[in-house]
Amino acid sequence: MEKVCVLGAGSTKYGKLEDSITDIALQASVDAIESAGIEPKQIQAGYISNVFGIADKQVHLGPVIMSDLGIPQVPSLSIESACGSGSVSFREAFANVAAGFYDVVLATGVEKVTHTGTEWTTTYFSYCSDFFYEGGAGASFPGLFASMARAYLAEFKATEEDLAMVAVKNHDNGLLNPKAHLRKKITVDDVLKSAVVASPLKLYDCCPFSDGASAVILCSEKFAKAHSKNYIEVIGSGRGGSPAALQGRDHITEIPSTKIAAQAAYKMAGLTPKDIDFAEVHDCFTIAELVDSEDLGFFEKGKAAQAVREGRTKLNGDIAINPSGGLKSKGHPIGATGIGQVAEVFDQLTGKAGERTVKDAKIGLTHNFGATGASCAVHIFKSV
Amino acid sequence: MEKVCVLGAGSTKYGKLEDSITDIALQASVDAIESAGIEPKQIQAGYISNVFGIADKQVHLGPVIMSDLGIPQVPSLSIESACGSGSVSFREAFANVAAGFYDVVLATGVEKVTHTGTEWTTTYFSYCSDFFYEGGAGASFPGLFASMARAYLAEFKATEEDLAMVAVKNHDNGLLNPKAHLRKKITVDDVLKSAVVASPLKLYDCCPFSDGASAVILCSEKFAKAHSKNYIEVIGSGRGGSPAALQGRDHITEIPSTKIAAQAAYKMAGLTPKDIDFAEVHDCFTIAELVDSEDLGFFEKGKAAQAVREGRTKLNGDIAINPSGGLKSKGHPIGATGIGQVAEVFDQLTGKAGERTVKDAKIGLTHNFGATGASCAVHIFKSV
Amino acid sequence: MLSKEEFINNAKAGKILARKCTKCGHLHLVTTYFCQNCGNKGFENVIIDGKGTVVTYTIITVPPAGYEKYVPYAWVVMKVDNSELRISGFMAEIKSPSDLPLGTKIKIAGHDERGIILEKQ
Amino acid sequence: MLSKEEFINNAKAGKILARKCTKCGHLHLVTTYFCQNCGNKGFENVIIDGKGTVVTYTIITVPPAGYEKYVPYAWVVMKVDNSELRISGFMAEIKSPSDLPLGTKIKIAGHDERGIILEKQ
Ligand SMILES: [Zn+2]
Ligand SMILES: [Zn+2]
Repeated sequence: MEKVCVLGAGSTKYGKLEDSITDIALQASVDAIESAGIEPKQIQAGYISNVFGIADKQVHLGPVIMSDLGIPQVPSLSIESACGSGSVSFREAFANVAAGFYDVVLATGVEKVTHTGTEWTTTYFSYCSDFFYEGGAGASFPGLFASMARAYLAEFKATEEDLAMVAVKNHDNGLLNPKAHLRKKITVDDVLKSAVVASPLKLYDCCPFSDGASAVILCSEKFAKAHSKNYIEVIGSGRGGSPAALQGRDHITEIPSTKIAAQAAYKMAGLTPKDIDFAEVHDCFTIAELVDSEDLGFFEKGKAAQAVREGRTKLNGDIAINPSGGLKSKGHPIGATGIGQVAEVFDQLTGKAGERTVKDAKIGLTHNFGATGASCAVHIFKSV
Repeated sequence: MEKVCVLGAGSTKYGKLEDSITDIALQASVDAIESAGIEPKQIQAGYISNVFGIADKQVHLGPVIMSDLGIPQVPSLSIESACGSGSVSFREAFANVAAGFYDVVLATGVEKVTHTGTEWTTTYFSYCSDFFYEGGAGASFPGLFASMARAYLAEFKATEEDLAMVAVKNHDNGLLNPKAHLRKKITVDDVLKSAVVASPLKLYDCCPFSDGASAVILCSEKFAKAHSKNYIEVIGSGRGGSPAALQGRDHITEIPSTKIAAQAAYKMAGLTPKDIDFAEVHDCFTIAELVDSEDLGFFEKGKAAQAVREGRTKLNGDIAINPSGGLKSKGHPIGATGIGQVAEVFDQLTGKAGERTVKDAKIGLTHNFGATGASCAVHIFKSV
Repeated sequence: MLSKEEFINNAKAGKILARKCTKCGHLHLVTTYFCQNCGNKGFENVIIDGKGTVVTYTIITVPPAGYEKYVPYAWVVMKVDNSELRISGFMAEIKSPSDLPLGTKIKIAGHDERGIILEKQ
Repeated sequence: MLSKEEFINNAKAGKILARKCTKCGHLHLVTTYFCQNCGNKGFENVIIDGKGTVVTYTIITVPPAGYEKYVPYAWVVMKVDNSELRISGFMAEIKSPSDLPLGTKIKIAGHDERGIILEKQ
């Protein structure tokens, strides 16, 4: 088993973008290639993560991207795991390099949906749920997470203010991220007064629908060492699953796939949650960040809200959570998100995170799931 | 690197199916699990291939399938490479078992589109082309292959009758396959007199739009040996790419990705085209089978039509091509096709192919590509 | 394999068509093919009363396509009485959280283009 | 990066906006980011005459959505004169193969909702 490294990373701005899905995927890919200081011809495979290519009339994205990078002969594929597509694609790229099938691969995530409007996105995204029981009974994604939120608030005596504080913290971080979608300081009051989308979740509890692309170059440690000093190591990788429908879960306030994926990643890395300096976690809704940070072992069950209140997850806290601004402020182009998280860890651990740098960070974790966490992948990275 | 085996296979009938996309995926998966004689709990990962889950309102298929198999905790993902999704998904499953990440995995391919009608499928399928240049200028998939056909007929002095003979041969084979979509004997005259879809291709030159699912169980050789005598070995695996748009290719009558994938698969297997006893190749249109069988090295460039005329690709010929009936007669549920090819090879090499058995076959090859061959995977299998 | 159609017909009559593992007795919804508890493939059909209590829910104000005319409505997860089974569905006419405290007794009242229809007992 | 818009504007004027590798001179369409021949990232824009000959084509009778009213029409691959570049597009009013022998001289005549429009010279 080869050690695997991340050698470069790039992202478009996240937000409402004018360019086509292929153009933004290419922009991020070119950035990653240049960040890694390699030539396209060194790339041996392309892993594309995307969910709704149909929205911009381009599926089978890989060959178009590879062709436009001047390397049409290089094999590629697309991976979908709903909002967790990026991390699962990264995992496949990782597995192939670890196995020695390839030395250098490109992993590009992309989504372009904002031009379709809120009804289209709400409707098509609901196809990512267990549609027979959930989307097909009127459940939107905000609605599914709102159901988790109501159960969580009741079980752990947390409040809507606690949820709001997650949004405020992530907006504070996003303000320091030039590529973030929602760069705007907000207050707890702003969140509480925003329009209800699916009670108890309000507009500012929800991440935006975003367009955007992120890309990273993965390579064997051998290649990285011979090539650059500017890389990070993948030291842990884990995946897991949950019952697809919320009704199938014994505890609606935790996500089994996160626990399974995290356990595997910690085991591989030989680390515990205490060793993690910062984490990019899947905060598609404020409630998700609370649940995630407990499932990942950063806080005891039911204690995440208190940790947020105490500022422990801020940029300068015990464990910075979502220094990038997270899905909430940085944005959530669903096929790109998991790759964008890795790009953030790369920037953090190679001194490129600017004002939002987590001080003295050596170990970063990414956590990205699909739908209500029916699929999940967790990765752990170390600076060199 | 572990040796990888296929331990079981299952398929629904291909055709117009009433059940939902998840139901047919589950039916094939259950068949494969029972064919392998394993329990679901032994499965460590699920690889799902699918393109247009949106057509039946279910994307993020993996967790629904895993949940309904009673193993919601098992990680899964979906892979898309247009019509080549199945073989690329098989390749990822193979790579992960070969690397030792998993001992036993399920690879299920599925598509459910016929209820949407011809306009929907023609339109959405065109998103698999390089849409800016092809689909966006009115090119349908029959049209793209028709363009290859016109160039081929002109360059190699082949005729529309030659194309028709491919359809006739594959219908003869499909008649012996209880799961085939179009089980109907046809004549060269039937093909020539069928309605023109995109000249020079006529309706009977085209595979049907099909619903269907196929599934296989992959495992390490160690697991296979301890478990059963009824398995086949994966001895070659290769992938490749081509310029996404036809205009980008120097020779429009060959498909670069097939050549690259085949070369890699032959090299890994230590075999040459002469060693292959039968092949399931990607005959989405009659012209494709001619081009494929040259690109795979079975015949010299421009000589495939003659080989078909001489009956060399029939069930009892030098090299049986598409004993299952191929995409043309067996049908083409695009996400399932590549897995269905592997299921056919499994049946052939384990004595389950009934009347369509290729006599004394020991080595089978599968060839499956996406769109006009912008992506391709080739696998080679050996009986034990 | 039981069809979803039979499940839907039962829902229309206020019942849940479930599958009970012949080996360990674990109850599953009709969409299950192997027992999640023991891996067994044998099930017997059991029809249980579609009554239970609210586990959690949301009130949706930004709906997916087709649900505009029902806004605001609730999507509810119900724990089925005398079993570990939970089932979710659509509930009309819920405007505020005070309309539906957690634990409220509810029941399956039908199945239509909105999916499983739940209402208060 | 040049936009597709400029490419489209050139097509409307019968021209092809292409990218010539500053290192090896290889010509690419505007959607290319690295030279396919040598891997170089530097390109200079060149505007070439949209004239050429038919490499191959099809006449479509079962069209994708939006093209019903144009049936039958041709989709054509053109080799651009004095270059190795090929480009494909839509051609109206082609009813039978006898209307368009391979090698026919054609040209870019515009760009609209049908994509690049080709016609006979
Ligand atoms: Zn049981
Ligand atoms: Zn060059």
